[in-house]
Amino acid sequence: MKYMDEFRDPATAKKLVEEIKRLAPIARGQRDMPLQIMEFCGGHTHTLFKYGIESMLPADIEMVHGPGCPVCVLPMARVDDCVVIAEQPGVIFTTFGDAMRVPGTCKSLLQAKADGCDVRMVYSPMDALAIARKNPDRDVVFFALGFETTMPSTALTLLQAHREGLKNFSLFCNHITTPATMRAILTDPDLRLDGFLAPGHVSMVIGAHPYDFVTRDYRKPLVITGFEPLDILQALWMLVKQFAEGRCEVENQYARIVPEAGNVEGLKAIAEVYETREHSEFRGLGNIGDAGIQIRETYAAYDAERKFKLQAAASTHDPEHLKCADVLRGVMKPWECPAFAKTCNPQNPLGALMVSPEGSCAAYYAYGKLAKRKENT
Amino acid sequence: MKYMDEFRDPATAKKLVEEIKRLAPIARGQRDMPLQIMEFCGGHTHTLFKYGIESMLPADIEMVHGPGCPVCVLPMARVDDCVVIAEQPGVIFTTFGDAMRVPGTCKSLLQAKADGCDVRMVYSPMDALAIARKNPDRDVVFFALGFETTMPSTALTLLQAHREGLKNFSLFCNHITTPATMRAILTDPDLRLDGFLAPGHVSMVIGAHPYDFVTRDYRKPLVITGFEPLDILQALWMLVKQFAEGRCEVENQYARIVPEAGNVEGLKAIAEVYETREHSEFRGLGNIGDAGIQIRETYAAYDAERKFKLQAAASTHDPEHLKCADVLRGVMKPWECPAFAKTCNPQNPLGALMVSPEGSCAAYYAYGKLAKRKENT
Amino acid sequence: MNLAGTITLAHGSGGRAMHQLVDNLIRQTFTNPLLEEGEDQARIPLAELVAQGDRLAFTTDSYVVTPLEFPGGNIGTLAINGTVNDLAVGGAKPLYLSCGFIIEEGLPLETFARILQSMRLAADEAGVQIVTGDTKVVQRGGADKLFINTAGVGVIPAGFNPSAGGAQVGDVVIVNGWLGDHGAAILNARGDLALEADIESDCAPLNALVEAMFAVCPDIHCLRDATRGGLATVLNEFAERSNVDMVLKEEFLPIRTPVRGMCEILGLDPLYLANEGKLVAVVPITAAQAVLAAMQRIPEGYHACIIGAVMEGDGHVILQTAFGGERIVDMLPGEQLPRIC
Amino acid sequence: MNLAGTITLAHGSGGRAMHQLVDNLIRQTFTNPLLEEGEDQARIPLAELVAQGDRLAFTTDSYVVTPLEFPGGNIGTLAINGTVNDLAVGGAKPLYLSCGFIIEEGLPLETFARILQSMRLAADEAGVQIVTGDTKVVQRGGADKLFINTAGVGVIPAGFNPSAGGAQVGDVVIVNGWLGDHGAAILNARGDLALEADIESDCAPLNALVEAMFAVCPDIHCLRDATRGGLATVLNEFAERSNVDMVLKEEFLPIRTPVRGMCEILGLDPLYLANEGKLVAVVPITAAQAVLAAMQRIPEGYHACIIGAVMEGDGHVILQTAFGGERIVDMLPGEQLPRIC
Amino acid sequence: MCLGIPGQITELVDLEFLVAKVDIGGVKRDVIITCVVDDEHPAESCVGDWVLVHAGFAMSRLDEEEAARTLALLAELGDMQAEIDLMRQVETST
Amino acid sequence: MCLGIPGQITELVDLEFLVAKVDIGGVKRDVIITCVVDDEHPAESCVGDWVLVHAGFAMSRLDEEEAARTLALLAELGDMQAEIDLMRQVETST
Ligand code: SF4
Ligand code: SF4
Ligand SMILES: [Mg+2]
Ligand SMILES: [Mg+2]
Ligand SMILES: [Mg+2]
Ligand SMILES: [Mg+2]
Ligand SMILES: [Mg+2]
Ligand SMILES: [Mg+2]
Ligand SMILES: [Mg+2]
Ligand SMILES: [Mg+2]
Ligand SMILES: [Mg+2]
Ligand SMILES: [Mg+2]
Repeated sequence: MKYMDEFRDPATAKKLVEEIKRLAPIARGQRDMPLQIMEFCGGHTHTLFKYGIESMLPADIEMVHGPGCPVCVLPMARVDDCVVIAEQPGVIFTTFGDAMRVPGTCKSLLQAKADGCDVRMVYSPMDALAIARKNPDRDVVFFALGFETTMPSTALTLLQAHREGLKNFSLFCNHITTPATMRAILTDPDLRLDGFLAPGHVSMVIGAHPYDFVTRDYRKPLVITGFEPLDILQALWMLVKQFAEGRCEVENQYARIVPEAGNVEGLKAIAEVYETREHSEFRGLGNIGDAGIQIRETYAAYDAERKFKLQAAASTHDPEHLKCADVLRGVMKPWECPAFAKTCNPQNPLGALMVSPEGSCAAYYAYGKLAKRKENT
Repeated sequence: MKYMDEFRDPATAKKLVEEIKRLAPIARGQRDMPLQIMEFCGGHTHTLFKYGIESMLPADIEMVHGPGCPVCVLPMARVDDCVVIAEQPGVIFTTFGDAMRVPGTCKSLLQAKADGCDVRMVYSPMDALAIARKNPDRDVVFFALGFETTMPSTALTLLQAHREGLKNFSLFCNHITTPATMRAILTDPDLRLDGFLAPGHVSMVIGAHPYDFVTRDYRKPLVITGFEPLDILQALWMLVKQFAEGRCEVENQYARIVPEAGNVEGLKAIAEVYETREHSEFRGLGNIGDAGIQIRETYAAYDAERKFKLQAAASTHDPEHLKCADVLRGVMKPWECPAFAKTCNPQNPLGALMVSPEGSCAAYYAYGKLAKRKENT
Repeated sequence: MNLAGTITLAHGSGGRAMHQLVDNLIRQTFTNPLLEEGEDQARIPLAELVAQGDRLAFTTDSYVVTPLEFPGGNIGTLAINGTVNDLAVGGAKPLYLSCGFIIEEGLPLETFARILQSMRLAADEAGVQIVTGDTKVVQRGGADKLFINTAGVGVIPAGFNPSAGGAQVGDVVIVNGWLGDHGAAILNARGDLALEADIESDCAPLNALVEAMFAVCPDIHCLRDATRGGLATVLNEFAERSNVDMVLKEEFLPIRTPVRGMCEILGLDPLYLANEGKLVAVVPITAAQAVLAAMQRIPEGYHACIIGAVMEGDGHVILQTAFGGERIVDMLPGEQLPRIC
Repeated sequence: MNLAGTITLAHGSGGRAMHQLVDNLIRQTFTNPLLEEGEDQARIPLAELVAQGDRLAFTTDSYVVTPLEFPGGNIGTLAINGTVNDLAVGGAKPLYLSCGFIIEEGLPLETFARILQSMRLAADEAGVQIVTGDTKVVQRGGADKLFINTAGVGVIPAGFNPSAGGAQVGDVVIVNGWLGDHGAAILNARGDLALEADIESDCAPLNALVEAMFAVCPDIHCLRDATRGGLATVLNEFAERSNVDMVLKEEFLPIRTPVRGMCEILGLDPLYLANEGKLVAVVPITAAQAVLAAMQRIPEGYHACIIGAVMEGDGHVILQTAFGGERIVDMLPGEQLPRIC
Repeated sequence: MCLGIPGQITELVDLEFLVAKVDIGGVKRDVIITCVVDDEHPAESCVGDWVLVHAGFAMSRLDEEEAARTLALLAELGDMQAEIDLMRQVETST
Repeated sequence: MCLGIPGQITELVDLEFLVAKVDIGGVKRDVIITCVVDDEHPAESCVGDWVLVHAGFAMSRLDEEEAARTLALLAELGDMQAEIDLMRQVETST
């Protein structure tokens, strides 16, 4: 497949890895620990594991898996809210497949569905809108979830519903913004990070400039990166080069997709429909000012939170023994969580990080088997 | 079972038959045809066939099966109306099982159910009311059908709904009254009848006096009769005795159930809720003034006809080759209908008379097999 | 296995959840060496079969009853006994069953486990083993809680050959007891007619009974279990296939009072009510007493009795009423509906 | 039989309507002498079975696919081929099938007839006969249009004994062609993801292929059809049961472009997609080329290829990526869900 | 038409809504007794009474004396018949 | 996060609502192209264009030149690498 297979070429990968290996010691310099590079985005984590990239990297580089997975940072209370909405008579609750398995305090959406709620998976918010058109006597709610990549699609869908005057469609808005989340990570006193791979698809919407504060205020180099394995290797190479050459810049590895200024129409739609929340609690990130997103008053009629009069989600903390928050912030490795691979496993996930294929716990769970096998053989 | 088994005793039956046989020639007198006795009620027809009573009777007596079967006299257009109501979104259409198989112009309620309508069988109109209570967001309609026996139960149910202020319950009223129907039969110039067995359960509601016109105006003796086989034999005996003794009276064989004055509470409920229709078309009976029943204006809110704005049923006549009307009026025998046992049979009934176990066509269809077998052996 | 919670689509996905359900609950409940093999098919030595007869009997039924559990049994006991009985009435010794579950997501695991347990008990009672199976889970609203299919294999001893077409004039018709209990119990258990009656399903395995019957009369002419459609339907099949008349005496028909009561209330005929532990046999009159005596020694045959005889005719079932009349008992066009008129 | 109209509850009542449906449509479509007997069970001479092998294979599956008809097949072809394949992968020659229908009232008779017809064709193609069956009809909303259960019996020739636990280090892993076609075709045909792709189900009988394989290598170690859960699930079973690792080479895995495309769009892994005409064999390396050559002579094996090897280990499936890395291909906890994040 | 079955009231279920339990051959069902209750027969007195049940309503009281009278009459008829038979026999034999 | 796939627009489906058909490895889907249409790229001109598809929306144009440039750079790196390897070999062999 064009524009995918070319970026999965093993020969080129080999060369890139050689280059990284050559530059990494120079880049690392006098640090006593390896260079800590955070791939912010769960999509990158997925690529790392899917292609076994970490095993190719020199010991001078250590990848830190970031919180860029919208279901991973979703507090349990939000899943509970979804279930509450889905349980209303007449509601069709629509969602991306990702959110179906995420555990709430007592059940996931998948379980709510098994218990009789009409929960439907869709590929696009527009498909949820089509369901609303086809079921005028039902209340169709779409679980709007995701970083800036997804925000234009939900905003445009809401605007379309508004144009058509649909009264039975609303969004349960749980979007979250990337730069604010990054800032929260950077201000965390526990964290030690040397640089970032920035999410390519968020960036195609917001452009490159929103990351300027990372290099300017926190002196961490950052490369906007695509999702094919060569994209990641090239971005890592660009990053080690920055270290080696003493630069600290926002660079764009993913220029074929990410325009400097982002996407004008997408940003317009976001600005029209959404505004930041004053308080918003995310798992592992606590209350991040400016990161949470809500629907503007103008479009209150399409806001499931208002329509179903949800209580402002009480700040529910995870039980003490579940360390999802620490893993998300990158201050703990999955296997350091006492639940890891014991009470928490992919068949029976206690935290979202064990659910999603992008969740680091799920990834390490599978990876751990491989590592163990390698030890044995 | 008490009050049933005693009235099924074969030894007593034998004696009664002897008595009837003894009296029948005297009763018949100079008539060139056998005595034609109409059992008005389908329930009696059922008993006749179930116990093989006709085969016990002397040739002097011929039973004529009357129209006293509410589904048999139901015009196809009324079944179509049922289907129209059942097809409304949100409707739960409730009915006695009897009406489920009756063919409409294009489908029966059973087929409407198979096609996705929510049609439910109930044992009592009160059970339909319970469904309405349990489903406040659905519109529950009960198909009120039957002669005076059933009218108090539907009227009392409506009054109960009214007391509870239920907004989602209504009756589709297709009741019909017995005396008016009998009068229509008696005025038919084609018909030759000598006497009547009158329906015991209608009579327990209306009492004995509404039949006075039959003896007074038409000089036809009449015996109110129960539904066990001995009841029927005794009533026939009473009837032949009237002929033999030259009497013409309304007699009550079923005194254990039928009070002279009928049922006061039942008649009160009927009078409160129902009134006669000006025009009402019944199959085989044409437009009988006073026989059709509708819900009074006071209870319009519980009238499905008004609620679903049904057109006054167009006077739909059966196709020419279906002789249900003639069979119902007693001027044609089932086997004289050209459809009988050919295109019209119990698996694929074209007329209601082939549907119900009380329908004379269905009964003769089964009986015919027996008769044929007797000829052969 | 932890039985809290419900069946979800994951249990039918083919993945880990399904393997756990199958291995830790289903296989563990039904456990036997053939099933333990865990292959896509059970493998049964043919030598073992040949030792027991000369023909393999093979049958299947799906079970879709509502409610799943009712007085006298549940969908699981039906699924075992029904297929055991369809083998037995062919003269076969029932041996091995397959079992296919179709589960609606949301079924409590605990309910499922309870039904599995009673299947195991029913299988043990009938002396059969469940040796292969399948589990599917469908969306909410895609099925009515639980459907079970069982197929069964057994071996028919040489010389046994009951057949719906085998009735001969002069034969007698025997049933093994009360008619209509299952149908009435289900109507009652469903609750939508708001009746209360002390009626239990007659669900039972008939293979021991059939074995006893063949032991005294290898020449049973017709043999069927009277399930859907009741006694009337089976006898119509016999009559039509044998081209004879089956003449029943009403006063010989064993029907319990509450079953009669329910029929009178609802305008139903008990001859068409379903049974799940009743068989109808047509046997030569010379063997009738021996067969009856053999039956009456087995619990499932305690109430066995003669209900009629085979007469010359062209394929009808005739009921001689206690009242002295006669009527045809035809096959019904469709389901019996409760009526009020 | 007149095919206007729909299935109603009467067709499952046990009465005349059901007998007509069974006799005039189902039995007529499947017609064969054993079925014509019309008894409650088929009766198969054991002598005929013993002549073909030493073990009876017995299996069952229920089929619940939505939509009922899809490019490349329908629920009926699945029901025949699926059970034929479950017999074949045990080394058996598939012979006789049972067939249980559970029908939601309202199914067009014409749809049902069309599905029956394709079952007949599939049975003929696979050389099996449907010899016993059952039909149930449930209320609207009580099932999703039509479910079919088939059980099957066949005979395993002496010496054939493939088993999930039989893989040995050094063996090679073979599949007979493109992976994931069925799963992708169904996702596509369902239409709720509004995708359009030219993908057909691979639904096919594998018994001829399996016969050809055993002919050149009676010692096939493991053999399974890769249905629900896909290739990954079967290999995990092999690995766990044999306590070895299955190591796959990503670039050897045959996956069609549109299947890949659909997987990329929806975030799915084709290794977990269902197949309905694919088998996975583990064979001694010495026999690999002969098996492959034999397979490639049969249409269902034209695209057969080696995809990996068995290595020492403790029960894992490992994928060597084309990119040069390695990853574990675990059994999934539940169903794969399309994802967007 | 109008299937109606005799049953015996065994229990009062709801005095306000006039619901009573009726036993019909061992099968029980709640029925509305409005039509069989009057000043002469208050609801409280109904247990043990026989009624004719139709569509979930007790539609009439079963008059047990009338029932006995009918049965007696039929029995008498039997005796009468027996007499006639006897007479005939006597006639024939003479 | 944010699964996005390159696809090529093959057809305009609805100019008013800006719906176009996209081909992704032979799989087609209607997507909303609002975000990739502007004065420079009117909807009418989009057929043949490559876009990045996410959740049923074309979210960005794929800049084919940039893609070529990146691939060229990587290839060059390969050559460079080959050069380095060669140099090392030469060094070792000498
Ligand atoms: S192992 Fe489970 S509980 Fe622990 S951090 Fe990971 S997801 Fe959270
Ligand atoms: S045979 Fe059919 S069409 Fe003719 S009168 Fe009877 S019910 Fe009507
Ligand atoms: Mg069967
Ligand atoms: Mg059976
Ligand atoms: Mg299976
Ligand atoms: Mg259900
Ligand atoms: Mg049977
Ligand atoms: Mg199987
Ligand atoms: Mg299978
Ligand atoms: Mg069956
Ligand atoms: Mg459905
Ligand atoms: Mg298989």
